[in-house]
Amino acid sequence: MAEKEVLLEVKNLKKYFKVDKGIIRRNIKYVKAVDDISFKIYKGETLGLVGESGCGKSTTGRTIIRLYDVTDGEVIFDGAEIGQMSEHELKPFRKRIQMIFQDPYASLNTRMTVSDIIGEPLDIHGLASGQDRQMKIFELLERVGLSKMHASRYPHEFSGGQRQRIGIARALAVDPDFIICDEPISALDVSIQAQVVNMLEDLQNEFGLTYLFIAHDLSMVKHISDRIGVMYLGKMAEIAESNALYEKPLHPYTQALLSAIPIPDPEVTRAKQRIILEGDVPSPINPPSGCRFRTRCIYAFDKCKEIEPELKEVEPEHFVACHLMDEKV
Amino acid sequence: MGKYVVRRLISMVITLWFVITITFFLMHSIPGGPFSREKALPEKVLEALNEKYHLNDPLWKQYVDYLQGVVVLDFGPSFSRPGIFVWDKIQEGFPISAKVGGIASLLVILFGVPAGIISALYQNKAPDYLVTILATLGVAVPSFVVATLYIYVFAEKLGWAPAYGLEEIKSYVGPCLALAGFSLSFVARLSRSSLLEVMQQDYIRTARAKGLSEFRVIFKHALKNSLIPVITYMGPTIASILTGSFVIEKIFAIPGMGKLFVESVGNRDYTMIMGTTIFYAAFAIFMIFIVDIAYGIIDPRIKLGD
Amino acid sequence: GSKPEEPAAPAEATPAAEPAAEPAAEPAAEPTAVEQVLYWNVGSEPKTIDPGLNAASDGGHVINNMFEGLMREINGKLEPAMAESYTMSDDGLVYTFKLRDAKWSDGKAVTAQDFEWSWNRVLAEETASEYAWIFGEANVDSFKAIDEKTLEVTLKAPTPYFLGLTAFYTFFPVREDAVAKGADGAWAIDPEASIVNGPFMLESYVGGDRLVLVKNPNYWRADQVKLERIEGLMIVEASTALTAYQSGSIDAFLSPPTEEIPRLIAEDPTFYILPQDGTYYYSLNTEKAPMDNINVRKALSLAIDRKAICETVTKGGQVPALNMVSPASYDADGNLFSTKTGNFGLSETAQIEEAQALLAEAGYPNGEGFPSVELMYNTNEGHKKIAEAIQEMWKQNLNIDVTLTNQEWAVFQDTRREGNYEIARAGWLGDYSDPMTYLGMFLSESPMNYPRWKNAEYDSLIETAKTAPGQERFDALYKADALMESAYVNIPIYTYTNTLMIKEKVVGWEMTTRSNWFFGFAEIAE
Amino acid sequence: MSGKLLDVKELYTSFYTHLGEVQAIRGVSFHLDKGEALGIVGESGSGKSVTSLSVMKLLQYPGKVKSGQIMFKGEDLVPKSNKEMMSIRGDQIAMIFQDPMTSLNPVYTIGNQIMEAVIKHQGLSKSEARAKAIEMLTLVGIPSPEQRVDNFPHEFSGGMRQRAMIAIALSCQPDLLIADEPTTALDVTIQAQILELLKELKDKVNTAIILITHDLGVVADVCSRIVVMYGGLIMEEGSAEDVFYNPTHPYTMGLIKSIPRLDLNEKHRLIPIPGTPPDLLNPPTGCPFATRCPYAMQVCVKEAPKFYVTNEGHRAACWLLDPEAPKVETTGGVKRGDK
Amino acid sequence: MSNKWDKLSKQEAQKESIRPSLTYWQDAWRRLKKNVLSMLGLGAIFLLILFAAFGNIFTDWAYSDQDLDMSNLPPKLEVFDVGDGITLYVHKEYTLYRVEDGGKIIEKMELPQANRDLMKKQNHYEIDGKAITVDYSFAAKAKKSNDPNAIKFQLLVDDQVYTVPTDKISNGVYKFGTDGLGRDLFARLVYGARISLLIAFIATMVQFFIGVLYGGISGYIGGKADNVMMRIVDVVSTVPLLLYVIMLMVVIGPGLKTICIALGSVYWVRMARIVRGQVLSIKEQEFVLAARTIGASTWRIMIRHLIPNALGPIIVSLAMMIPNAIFTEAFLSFIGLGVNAPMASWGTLANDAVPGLRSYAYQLLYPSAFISLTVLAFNFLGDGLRDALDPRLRK
Ligand SMILES: Nc1ncnc2c1ncn2[C@@H]1O[C@H](COP(=O)(O)OP(=O)(O)OP(=O)(O)O)[C@@H](O)[C@H]1O
Ligand SMILES: Nc1ncnc2c1ncn2[C@@H]1O[C@H](COP(=O)(O)OP(=O)(O)OP(=O)(O)O)[C@@H](O)[C@H]1O
Ligand SMILES: [Mg+2]
Ligand SMILES: [Mg+2]
Repeated sequence: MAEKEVLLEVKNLKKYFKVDKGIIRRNIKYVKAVDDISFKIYKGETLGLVGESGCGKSTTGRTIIRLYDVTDGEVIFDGAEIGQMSEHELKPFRKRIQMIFQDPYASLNTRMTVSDIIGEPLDIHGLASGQDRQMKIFELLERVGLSKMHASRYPHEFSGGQRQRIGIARALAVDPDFIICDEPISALDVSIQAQVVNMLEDLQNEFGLTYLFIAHDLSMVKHISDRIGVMYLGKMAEIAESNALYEKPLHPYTQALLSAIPIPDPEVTRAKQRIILEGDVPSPINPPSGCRFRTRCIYAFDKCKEIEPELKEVEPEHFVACHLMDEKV
Repeated sequence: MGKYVVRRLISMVITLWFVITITFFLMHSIPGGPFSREKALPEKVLEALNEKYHLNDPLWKQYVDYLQGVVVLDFGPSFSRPGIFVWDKIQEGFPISAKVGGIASLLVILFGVPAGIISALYQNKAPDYLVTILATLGVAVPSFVVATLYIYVFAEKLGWAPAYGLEEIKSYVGPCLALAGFSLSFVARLSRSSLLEVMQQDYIRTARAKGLSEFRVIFKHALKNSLIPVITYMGPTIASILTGSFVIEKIFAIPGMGKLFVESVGNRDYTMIMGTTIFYAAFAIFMIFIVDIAYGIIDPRIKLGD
Repeated sequence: GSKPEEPAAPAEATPAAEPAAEPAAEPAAEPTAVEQVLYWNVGSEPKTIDPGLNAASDGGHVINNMFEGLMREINGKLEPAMAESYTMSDDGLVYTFKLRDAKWSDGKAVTAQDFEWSWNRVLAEETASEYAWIFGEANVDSFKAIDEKTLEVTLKAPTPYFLGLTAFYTFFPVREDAVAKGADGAWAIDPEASIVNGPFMLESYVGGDRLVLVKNPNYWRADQVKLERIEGLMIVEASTALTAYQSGSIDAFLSPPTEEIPRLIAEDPTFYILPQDGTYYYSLNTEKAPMDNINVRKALSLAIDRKAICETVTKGGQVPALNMVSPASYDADGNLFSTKTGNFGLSETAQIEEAQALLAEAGYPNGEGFPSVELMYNTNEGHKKIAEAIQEMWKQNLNIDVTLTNQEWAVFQDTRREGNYEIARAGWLGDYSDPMTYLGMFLSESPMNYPRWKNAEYDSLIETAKTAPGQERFDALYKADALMESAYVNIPIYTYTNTLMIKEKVVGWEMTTRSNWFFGFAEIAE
Repeated sequence: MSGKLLDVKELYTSFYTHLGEVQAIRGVSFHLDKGEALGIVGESGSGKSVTSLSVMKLLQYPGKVKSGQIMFKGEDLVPKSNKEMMSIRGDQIAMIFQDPMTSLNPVYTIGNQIMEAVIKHQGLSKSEARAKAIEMLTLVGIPSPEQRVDNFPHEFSGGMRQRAMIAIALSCQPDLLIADEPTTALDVTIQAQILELLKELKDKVNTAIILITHDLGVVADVCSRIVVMYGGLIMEEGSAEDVFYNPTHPYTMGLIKSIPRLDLNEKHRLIPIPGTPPDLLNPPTGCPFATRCPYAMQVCVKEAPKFYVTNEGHRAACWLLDPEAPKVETTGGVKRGDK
Repeated sequence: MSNKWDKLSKQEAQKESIRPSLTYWQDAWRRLKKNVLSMLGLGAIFLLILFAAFGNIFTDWAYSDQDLDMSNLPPKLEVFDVGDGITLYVHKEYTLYRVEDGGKIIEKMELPQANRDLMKKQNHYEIDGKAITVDYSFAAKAKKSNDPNAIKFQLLVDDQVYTVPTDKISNGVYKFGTDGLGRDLFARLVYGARISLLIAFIATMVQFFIGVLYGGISGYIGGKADNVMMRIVDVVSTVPLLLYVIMLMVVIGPGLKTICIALGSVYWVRMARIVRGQVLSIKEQEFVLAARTIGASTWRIMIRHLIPNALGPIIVSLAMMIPNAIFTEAFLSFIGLGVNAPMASWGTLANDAVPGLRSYAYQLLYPSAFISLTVLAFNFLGDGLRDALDPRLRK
């Protein structure tokens, strides 16, 4: 463990969006999409990030890659604080950090052919040209399960899953060190999911790539991740090694999450007992005081309302932000 | 947004100040003065006139004085028409120009946008070609030709419309058409092209999936998305249409404010040049501001702040 | 007294087209008396209609119908107007005007003091009247109101055209109290403030749109004034005015579009061409080579086909001009000045051989080696066409290349005055019917001496003419003219005309020799 | 065919691109009863979305239904005009589109976009419609819906947008709901909630559902019948149990094998189907899966297999099922009660 | 003969066809080529350029050659064949021309002052011993009756009266007729084409290279820079052009160069605004974010992502501003900034023809037709281009 090298460190990252209603009447509120989270990603590992939809996973990813300006906190990549860098200073890092977007279609320029899209990063970083470039594009296409003949087509001519793969190919084109995968496989069928995940793993084994893997499909997350972070409403609720997390989820939200995994077995899944979360889903504009999950937590007690729990290492490499942990101790 | 508005207002004032300054010095640096005459005025008369209009003061003083005047809406007396004040003249002319221009602007919007829609819906079919050809004529035949032809045909040959002035309702037809022609054509083509773009979008499919009528799909879902270029164009255009057109006012003998500027340049009527320029510039700058605000309203993704 | 001028009244003017004798096919107009309203196009909005401030013809038209001077030109003849009679001293230096019992439109009497005050106002520096210099031109030395009804004017030298000038707007009386109501002529366009002494008074004035005049009941000849109302429109565009005329919404206007003139001459009996006292010419800058060579100047002048220009280019009945003084001035013996002074070798058509010979003499045989010369005109379609035609004539007749440039009026005036040109277009309308109005321009120090031609003899001859009486004066003028014309520093091209259209039903209208409309005795017939 | 709500017969749909005809659907037939949930799974690009767009008649240029019938409530939708479709769309058939980001109009609020359909089809007033919109947002689990209803799409996260799409589709309680990957962007708790909602709709309002998804767990949960598609064709069709426990088509088997296993803790490789799917521009004459099929035979590339019924309501198009074909040992399917 | 139930080998399974991969631009060109109307437009533009470059071969005159006798002759002559091989044309100004050899020779007949009878409104001529009189006394009546078909003159040849033209023949000398100074309109149109097309080209370039980039950068960078940049645009667009132009004229002097400077300095403004508006809405789209993550420079994002997606309005503006530029040039020439007379452009030709509209409509028609043709060609080409550049096009 000790020799593990930290590639990315996020310290007290915050990203607030201004929501502003009315032209004259000023009524500024903030969506606290990411509200003070910290974590580390080691070189060559995969950190899975799961959580409720809208809890700020994509925002975390996008803030790390500096598509959004950091409201507060630090993003340290390979020793460099990239959170405050200008676009110009950032350029060398653009080759090293890549992102696969959640929305496959919107993130593709409809006026470019697939080979233009995938070729673009090659051109920008001067990685290949002429015949080389062409070969590299074909190679990338095949790597993500598309074929050469798709190269001259346009995004709108593809199915959702095929578009997703174009996005993956683009991210891989620059041979990055670190890829933020924002639900890279959710639009793919399982067999292609398997292909892509195998590919990601192969790349990792071969070149030591590091991934931040955002997904909802917990079985896939578990499969690919070394460690998993669970987010809830802009906060990190729990972070642990993946097996540990699945075997012994400590945070009540993680427990609910795991219980809801659908199983591809009609009888089992229909019979399964799920923890149904009660209560209103709180809004990131007005997050509840204290523990953010308390409004839906069956174990919630007074303290949860008043004090915000801190992320604590409860077991080795297993961090939880829950007052129950203190109680148990 | 509020902050943005305030910031914009300040920058508008600065812009206007730039316009005033540049115009002021440009105007003074070109040859010819307000009192150059075919038969040169006697020294003494010229002296008296210069004294009267403070043209003897150093330029910077004239400039400072002028700026002070502008702040309190005092644009001074006209140099070329003794006894007439610039601000009065603008106040007289603007409502007339604005009436014609207002109707013309309405024509542009009410006919230009629908023509664009028709054109887009029947893309590469007869109605589209018809609109394209009409729009081509609309821009290729300049307003003075339209106006002259209109007068010749409708006033002289058919006796249907009055040749000049704005006495009757009918008198508005010619000037408004001539004034609207170019912009109408432009808007028709502009809305066509952006509508075509929008009609491809997935959310149009969503709207159709809701079972909305084609009319609603177009007018509600497509139109608003396609409006950005149109309003971009319309903003400053409305300002220039409403402040009148020299050519059209001259041809139709309309006592609007369009004539003021061109005449005043010819006469080197300094105060009138400044007055009309400031008025137009302020108006145009304001319209552009409105356009920027409208962006945010039309497309909430556009954030002008930060 | 001065020589009465040759009448140029419309009654005797040659209508370009005689009304075709045709049976009146139209239904007779309504039996009731026709409305005595005249719709008249003033043209562009006058800068001012304050007689003392006005300096332009558009204002002149309006002023001539609203105000009246000591004399008025009627049917081309000067008639006493505000003056009932006048006497001139034998030396021709003192004029004594006896005023008649005329009233202002508010009923007050017109007095000699009104004249005195008005003239003093024009001369006062703070008034900054642009035409104040005309008092000097008229040699006015002093004037004073002897009593309510007597005005005495003393001249520096006998001035034959002085009396004519009393019918000119700068010499019109205005009322002190009216002027006080609106500085800088504002009073004149304010119906409340305006007080007039002419046949019509102001009912309303909308800048750029129209002014409405109504009959002035207090005018001393009100009984002769038939028109009740004049709607004066301000249509600038000639073709719009023509349409308005053809469609019957206006009754009279000046200057229909040039392109339409041949057609109008043939088709429209209500189209008139009237002579105008003015010359269109080109100035040659004698300070610039090769225009400093008299042979070049003469060659250029000779090579122009003036007739072709008048017939094909300007089309408005203009008359080829062979010298600078327009054929509107007469000498003391009643001879037309321009005829008597001669043509100085010029003719209506081009004299090509002679011109080529002169050019060769100047060192440019067949145009060879002739430097590139620039012909400059002020921005205007008409000037452009003439320049293009002349450019081509020079090219064809002399084989020389001239480039054309145009400048905006305000710029052009400076350029021309400063002599930054080689050949420049110019034009001059006489302010009064006397050669002096033309010849005065070419004094060495005159700002209007665009050719920058300096001749001491000429200057002294003009000085002589300014003081000498009668024929002696004209002798000097003839000599001076000959000096100037035979130096060929200007190329006279044509004499201006007025083209106008006025409905047949309007009778009794007049156009003065200064080209101002007068509707005082007009009426709507039918 | 009284009970059938939707009966798609021999549907052919193509895209006429400059490169040629992309034969996206090549003779697809399936049916759906009232209140039934049909799952469509299959290869990405196999024509699932195109099938559903064909049913909605919302194919975009250059796509066209070449032949076939789409019987909805006994009427063929194919020849229907756009106008006639208007009263069916949104009201009787609703669709949740796959791409929530671009499928919402960026310039209108979420609320506005939900309200529109209910105003049109249910004749609600503006304020009623707004209440309904808020209700729908609550139903799909959007926090503080009263405020969120006035948000614009770009202010929603991916999953929230998808839920907004679901809200739009469900707002009119259609007879048939086509849900094209409705839960891909949702976390499992919300997904569970949505699936509950769909089931409820099916059971209580008798809405028939076509659920297109890659998540076999989801299909297993909601659908009673499953259609497996590949290369523009239906490969296998049967009850959920049949397909999961006794898949008869090699593609279905491969699919099930690719699912990652939650029960294994040590790192293991997933087992994808090797190879790439066929080019639909010139689709193979034989079985489209032949090139990737571990059991492919000569006949597979030459002739397209017909359907073989193995079981009541369970059919598959594979030569292996031909009585003449050599029997091979196939492995696949979920072991009953695995976990 | 292998058994159909035999297992398929790996090689047999793998067979693929590789299609040549077209780039976006190649692909766009391919689509454009299929669009008949835009190809017609392109062809027309090409022809117009040829016309400008080589049109003067078809005329014997230069743009400046005058023949005052031949002024205002229309391209179609309504002639009277009065026998004895004499064909006559009566000008709108009621002067007489003899036309021979099917319109190939036109000669103005002498009309001494003495032969003009202004009172009777008759002009008397003698040709080959024939007494010919043009009697235009009907003109006034025709005018009054307001009947467009009323005869305006009669031709009296010896004792015969001709009222209606016997033939309508093409003007064989001046194909497009002549202007008021008797200059060949065709020649003037050819030379005019050079200027006007050049102006159209410059305006287009200025709009494209300055307007599009300026607007694009302003919109993309946004914030303060946008505010400053757009305020500059406001200033440029509201400081009166007329003053600026007069200034230029004094400082640089007239000429084509000055016109180019004048156009260049203001012509991009509208385009900048339109592009900025488009960019503001495009830049928030996800594919732009995606481009940023791969490290695309601002420049690249502009060129490859933003501008292609804003092309619709850009193309429309480019095409629609062409006539505007042509007439702006005419205006600038009129006030003395542009080409010196007698050189003409289409715009000045049209301008000059407007006052004579009633009598000599053809003088306006030709330049207007050329301008319209140019705009139409650019519009159709533009439409095709727009479609071609949008891969999602529908029909
Ligand atoms: N506009 C189009 N032009 C050409 N081909 C198209 C077009 N739209 C879809 N296709 C093709 O049709 C086929 C079927 O696409 P479809 O969207 O139905 O796939 P899908 O089964 O929904 O896949 P996914 O699960 O990835 O969404 C794909 O191969 C795709 O490439
Ligand atoms: N541009 C924006 N303006 C305002 N609010 C935003 C913006 N982008 C995201 N949000 C808000 O921030 C929160 C987090 O969004 P984010 O996209 O990070 O969620 P997510 O975890 O990725 O969810 P999902 O799994 O559904 O994609 C949401 O409440 C969302 O509404
Ligand atoms: Mg997300
Ligand atoms: Mg799909």
